[in-house]
Amino acid sequence: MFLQHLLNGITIGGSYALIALGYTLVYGVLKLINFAHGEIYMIGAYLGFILISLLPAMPPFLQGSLPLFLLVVFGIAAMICSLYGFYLEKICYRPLRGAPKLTPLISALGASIFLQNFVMISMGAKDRIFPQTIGMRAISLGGVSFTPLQLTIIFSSIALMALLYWFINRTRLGTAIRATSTDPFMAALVGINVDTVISVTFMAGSFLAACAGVMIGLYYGSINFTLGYLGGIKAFTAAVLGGIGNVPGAMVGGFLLGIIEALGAGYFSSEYKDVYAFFILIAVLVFRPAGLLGKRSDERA
Amino acid sequence: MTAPDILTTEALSVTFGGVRALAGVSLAVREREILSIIGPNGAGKTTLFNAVTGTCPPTSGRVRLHGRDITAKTPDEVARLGVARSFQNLKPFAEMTLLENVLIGREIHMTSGMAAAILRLPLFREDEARQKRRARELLAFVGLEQRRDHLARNLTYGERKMLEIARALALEPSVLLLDEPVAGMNPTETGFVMELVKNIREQGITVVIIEHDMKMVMGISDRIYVLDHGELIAEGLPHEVRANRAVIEAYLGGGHAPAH
Amino acid sequence: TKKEGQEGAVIKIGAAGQLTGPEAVFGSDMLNGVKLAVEEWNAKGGVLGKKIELVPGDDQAEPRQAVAVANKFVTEGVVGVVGHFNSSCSIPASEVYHKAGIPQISQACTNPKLTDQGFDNVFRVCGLDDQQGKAAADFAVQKLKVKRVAIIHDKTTYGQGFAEEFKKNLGTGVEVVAFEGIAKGEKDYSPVVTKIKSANPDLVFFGGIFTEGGLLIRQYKAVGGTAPFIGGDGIMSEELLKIGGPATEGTYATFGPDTKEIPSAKGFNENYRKKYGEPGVYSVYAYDAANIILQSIQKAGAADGKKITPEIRAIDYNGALGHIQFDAKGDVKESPYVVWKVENNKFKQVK
Amino acid sequence: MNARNLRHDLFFYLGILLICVPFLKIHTLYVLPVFLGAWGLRRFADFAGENRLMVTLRERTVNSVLAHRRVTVGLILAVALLIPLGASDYLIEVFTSVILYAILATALNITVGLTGVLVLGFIGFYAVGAYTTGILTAKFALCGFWIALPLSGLAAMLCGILLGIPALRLRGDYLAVVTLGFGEIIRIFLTNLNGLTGGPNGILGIKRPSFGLFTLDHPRDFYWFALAVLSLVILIVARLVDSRYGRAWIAIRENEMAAGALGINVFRKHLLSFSLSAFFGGIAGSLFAVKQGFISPDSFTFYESVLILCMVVLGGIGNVAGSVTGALLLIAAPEFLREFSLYRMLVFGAVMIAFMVFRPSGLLGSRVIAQEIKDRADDGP
Amino acid sequence: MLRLTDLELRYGPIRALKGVTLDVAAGEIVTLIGANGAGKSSTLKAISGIHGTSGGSIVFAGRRIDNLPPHEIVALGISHCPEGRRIFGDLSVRENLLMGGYLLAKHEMAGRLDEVLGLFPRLGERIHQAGGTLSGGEQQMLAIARALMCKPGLLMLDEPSLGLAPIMVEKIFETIVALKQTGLTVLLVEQNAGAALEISDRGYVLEIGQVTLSGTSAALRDDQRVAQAYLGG
Ligand SMILES: Nc1ncnc2c1ncn2[C@@H]1O[C@H](COP(=O)(O)OP(=O)(O)OP(=O)(O)O)[C@@H](O)[C@H]1O
Ligand SMILES: Nc1ncnc2c1ncn2[C@@H]1O[C@H](COP(=O)(O)OP(=O)(O)OP(=O)(O)O)[C@@H](O)[C@H]1O
Ligand SMILES: [Mg+2]
Ligand SMILES: [Mg+2]
Repeated sequence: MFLQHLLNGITIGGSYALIALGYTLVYGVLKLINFAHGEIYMIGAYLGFILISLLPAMPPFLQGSLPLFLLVVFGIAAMICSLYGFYLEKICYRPLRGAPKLTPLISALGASIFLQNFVMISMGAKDRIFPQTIGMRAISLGGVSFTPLQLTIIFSSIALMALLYWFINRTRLGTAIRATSTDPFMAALVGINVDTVISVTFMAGSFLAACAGVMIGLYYGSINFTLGYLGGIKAFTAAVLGGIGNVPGAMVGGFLLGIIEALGAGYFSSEYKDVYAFFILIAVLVFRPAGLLGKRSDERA
Repeated sequence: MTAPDILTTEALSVTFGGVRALAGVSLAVREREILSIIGPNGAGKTTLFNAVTGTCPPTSGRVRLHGRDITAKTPDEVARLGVARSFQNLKPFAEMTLLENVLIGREIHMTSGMAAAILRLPLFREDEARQKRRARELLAFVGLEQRRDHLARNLTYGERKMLEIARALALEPSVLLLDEPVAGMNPTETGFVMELVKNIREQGITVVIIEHDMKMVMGISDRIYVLDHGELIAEGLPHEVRANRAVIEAYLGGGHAPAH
Repeated sequence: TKKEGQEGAVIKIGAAGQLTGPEAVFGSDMLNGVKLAVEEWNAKGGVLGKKIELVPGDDQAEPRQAVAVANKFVTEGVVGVVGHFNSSCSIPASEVYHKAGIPQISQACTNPKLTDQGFDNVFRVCGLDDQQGKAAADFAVQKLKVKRVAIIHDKTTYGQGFAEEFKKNLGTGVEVVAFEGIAKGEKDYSPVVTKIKSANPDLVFFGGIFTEGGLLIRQYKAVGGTAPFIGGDGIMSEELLKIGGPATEGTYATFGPDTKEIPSAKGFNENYRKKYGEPGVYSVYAYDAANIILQSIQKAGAADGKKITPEIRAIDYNGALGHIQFDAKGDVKESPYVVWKVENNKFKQVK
Repeated sequence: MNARNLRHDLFFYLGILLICVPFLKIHTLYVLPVFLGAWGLRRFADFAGENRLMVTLRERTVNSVLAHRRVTVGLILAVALLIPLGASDYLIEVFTSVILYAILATALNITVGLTGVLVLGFIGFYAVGAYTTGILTAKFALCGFWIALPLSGLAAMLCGILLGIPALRLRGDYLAVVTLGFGEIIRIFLTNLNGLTGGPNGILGIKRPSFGLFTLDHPRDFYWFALAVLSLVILIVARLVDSRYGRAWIAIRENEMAAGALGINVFRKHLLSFSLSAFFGGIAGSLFAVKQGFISPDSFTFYESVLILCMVVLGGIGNVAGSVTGALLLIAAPEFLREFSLYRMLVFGAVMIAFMVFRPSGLLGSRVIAQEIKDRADDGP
Repeated sequence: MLRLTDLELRYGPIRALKGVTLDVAAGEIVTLIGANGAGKSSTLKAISGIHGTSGGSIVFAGRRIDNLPPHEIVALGISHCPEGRRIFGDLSVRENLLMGGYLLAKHEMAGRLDEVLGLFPRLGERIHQAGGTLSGGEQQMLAIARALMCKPGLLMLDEPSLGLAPIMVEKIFETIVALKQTGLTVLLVEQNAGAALEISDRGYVLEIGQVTLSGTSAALRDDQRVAQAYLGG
């Protein structure tokens, strides 16, 4: 049973981690909690739904190969969500650069309410159901049952994280993101277009969130417009658990949160599922005030 | 006869991760003197201030004020005991007026409580009026009385430094620690600060200064300590320090050789 | 706001529920049901020679909003209210209606507390949790002859109340191997289902609605669970089948009898479908509730809540749901709960 | 307003529409007016920011309000007192809600606005207050409202202290998440501690308070009572702000390290502000319980915390009058938007964004703005 | 090479520059001196596009550059090394330098890195250390090196000696002279007016947002008012 819980935890933890990365990336460059990020994730799930529903209308070569089709779905959903991220920043945050710290937070919340209701109005309040064609048959192995989809999700989330890690640490644009997050003023002075970097950051975060959205949609088979709220809070908690602004931290935090929840709910009472996560968070922060991997950025006197 | 020691450190050490920022520094500040601490960048001067004031608790060693151990005290306790400081990176309260900035320094001398504040008892009004009067005096002392109702964020760099000194003085400290008070100032302004520091000492306050400006250091210090790599490498009167080989090599360079 | 002169020209009835937010679907099902009734009456010339105006009220499933909506209805001169959906909204709102003397008929609020308050103006056309809980338990014990039952509920007034009634009525011969609450709105129930599976029950009871129900069933089967599920009116929806997919095959639900078999409901189903698509499970209840109010206005001969209430209490109504009469508390006299089962991806009444 | 701006904006909003396309159905085109409205607001903001007349007008207003503070306050109070005489019960209930939220916003403003601590689970204190009253007066009928009211405040305060002791050692966004967790934990406990809180069913039958024989049953009477509490809370907070306590809080917000070096016990002052705002939050909760007569966990969601925070920020951070204005806006506005039914929250969200873009420092601004205007008058152009 | 005409700049209601006119010719070192808050840093910020101007013009190499975004100005060959070093603390020395050459083409990068490290061998020794852990003097070196990475035609240094030990100050000034020898144009802002005027060709004195004096360094040093106000003599 333990292994089963662990596996469940890792699956859901992977999606927390992918969303948490978006929070962390944006926090890094703007020192801002992008509260509308959960909504992007939700929109990603909807886009996944819309695209997958189009399967019958697809050219035969796509219909024939499910993995290829899914890849296309992920790609398109992620791209459109990147655009959402791009516009979100442009509309809600860019005009507020340099405003008091809480101001963009409120416009973020406004955006979150807006997007949620927008999707509700246009897609309906009902749950949308993914066509259940993909990898749902449970496989049992030594008392642990899992679906091929579950494995795919775990591996692709890890792959996506690796991709991001490479992007952040090995590419020029990635280094520019890191530079901007330490000192945007200076970044501009060495010729980095800070606006571009910020946009790219939002797009990268949204890209990952969209992938998480499609995965979760496939995994649970049903989505609705409130998906972003819970997913957002959980992922945000994960980001803080790992140390907000810290990329590996978000990954660790996401997986950890998923596992804690799965074990807590499994071995104790599922009624208090969310409580475990927050208790662990408080406990971690009491001993490591900047999260698990966060650096204590003491102001130098 | 030399004055008695007011503030002493015994084998004070501070480590950050693996880095020893301060490695067993023992020094003594005498009552009513102007003491300077100099040393290369990263020598541990600011860290010394931080360790003394409890901002950054020392890894080992002791700090004593009037012979009393204050090593484990928090910054606010140290301040209440009479050690005030200014910061290397300016830290005025930007969204408060100058008068309010200084009044924060008067906080520890205020006597009225919460109930008095809510009910606006005479006790509260008198206390408030008394402290405001004192705060204005202090602003006048550093030459900022005219601007008392401006927000601190609108001050120039130099004015901010003055405000910080006034705010620290508001504590009525027995020891004042100044971290690079004239950095970024031109000679005229430096001269003004030097006079100010002398005046402060006249009022019976002991002053400890960290500074890279040799004109100021050599001009007003009674004594100088030199730190390098977290250790004391020299101590003495200005002319002695200026002639010290180790100090020249590590810190002063050719330009400040004793030839002057 | 309308001018005084126009007030008398129409008769206003309110329809309150969650029109926005996560379960807005219940709100719109209800609203459409009421709309249909109002349109039909208006087509026939209204009541007492006046047109009927439907005033929607969005309580967002939030008690504070529900009270605001109720007050707004009172101020606007609404004479009767269909709603609210959630017990946590209906209960505080009913106090406002009570003070103003406006009759309220809930189409879906199954919590006993609503009518236990002793307000004379509060009614419901649906069954109660205790009736439903008993129906489900009887079925499980007598027909399915289960020995080990796992119970899950969604920690809402409805879900938990239903689950507790079910448990109470199981009797001593049945062992409850698990009693778990889950968080609504969540998507991941794998910990609970893993736990339930290892408890090895013959039957899993779920008190809650289809959104979570579908996911639970699906995830339970995905971790290799085999026991069938049983739920109540909350899971009785086409949506359950879509969310749960093939995993829902064999799931039971307690609900009213098949409206398709009641001749009176046939017309409703056709008309509704024409206008708003497939009716939701509560559409017909809302439709009947509205009809009861309108008929009572007709009988009372005045659009005045105080006069309408006694008429509702005394009504002997034959509508889409069949025969309805209210008892002293305001509940329906006979509770016609029957059991349904999913067969070939459709709910079929178990004979 | 030049052509480049215009082109830029067009590109902007067309872009939004384009990415909406996957979701687009005919009726969602209603979104268009919202965008146009937002665009109009932005242009108006630019205009108002540059136009001399508008600028002077604004400065004049600010100055005269500042100069005649007492008169302004008196006027507002008079209007507030008279409202119930002319309004329908519905409106009175709406305004009573506004008052409760104004208390909450004023309380939250102490931590968020003055000490600069972002609290995302403030509703937790409100819930504790409401449930304390509910449990004491209705569930177990241990005492009357007048005893329960202060006890509710104290219970919330106790929670504040218990939470504050570990949490206030954290900073910034870490603290924010911990408070968010607190709000959620409270709600989960309320839902699950059936014996004490009635679980999801909540607590029913909480009586309205009475003065001797006189019960505050009528909405109007209760409104006045709530208004009195609000006035008292504002008076206390305003006086504290204008004393050594308020100064110390702001100093901590501005620079914790410097405040510490000046002898201020940062932790204690933080805890004081935190528990004080928890206390007032609890008081508001108690009022809420008796106003509704029924409480259940559904009333204490994260969304409510967010709503209160929005009030504080929208009104103007750190500004007591701002918090009240924010409450008025955010409770009353959606009430009037009810006509839009489905589009209500959509418009609400869009307005929130537009508002922030239009007026980043909140409706009444912070004191910084007023001060800047003054400075400019001092310096001359 | 660079010409400012009647440049104005404001921070909200505060007018920091009230019509500054100055020019810098190719290959010279020009110093700006002035009291605190006179507007020296603001002038540099206006040139590098960090802060928008509200009047006047900036012409560089024959082209109006006022109110261009900073990255375009860097691309034109103006490099600004701001007050307070501002090293990217989490990035290694190497990454700091690479960021300095952000706008260089890929193939140029390696070569330029070697050239700059040649000027500052000490940085080469610490190439993989995180920038934030360097000592103050080293950080200043790194800041200058980073500013040189983009092969600027004009280097603007804002108080490079601020808060540095005297021995470090000497080194920094030596470096600036060495850079001039390579043909670089330097616009220098310094409180340490004596030392700055010693190495520069010409200078301007700023007071409350306006140029009040200008001339060759020698002339300024001999000027009575300058000597009194800025040289402490
Ligand atoms: N919070 C901290 N974390 C890690 N290292 C630190 C911290 N504070 C100081 N250090 C390190 O300790 C050493 C001493 O620093 P300190 O600030 O005391 O130097 P300083 O003598 O004041 O130098 P300067 O003249 O440049 O101000 C430096 O190597 C510095 O990097
Ligand atoms: N970000 C800002 N916001 C508001 N005012 C500012 C800002 N930066 C500078 N100022 C003001 O503009 C004026 C000029 O500042 P500037 O930094 O250009 O002076 P400076 O000559 O570089 O002085 P210093 O020697 O102190 O560096 C000063 O009055 C300063 O207070
Ligand atoms: Mg230092
Ligand atoms: Mg400067």
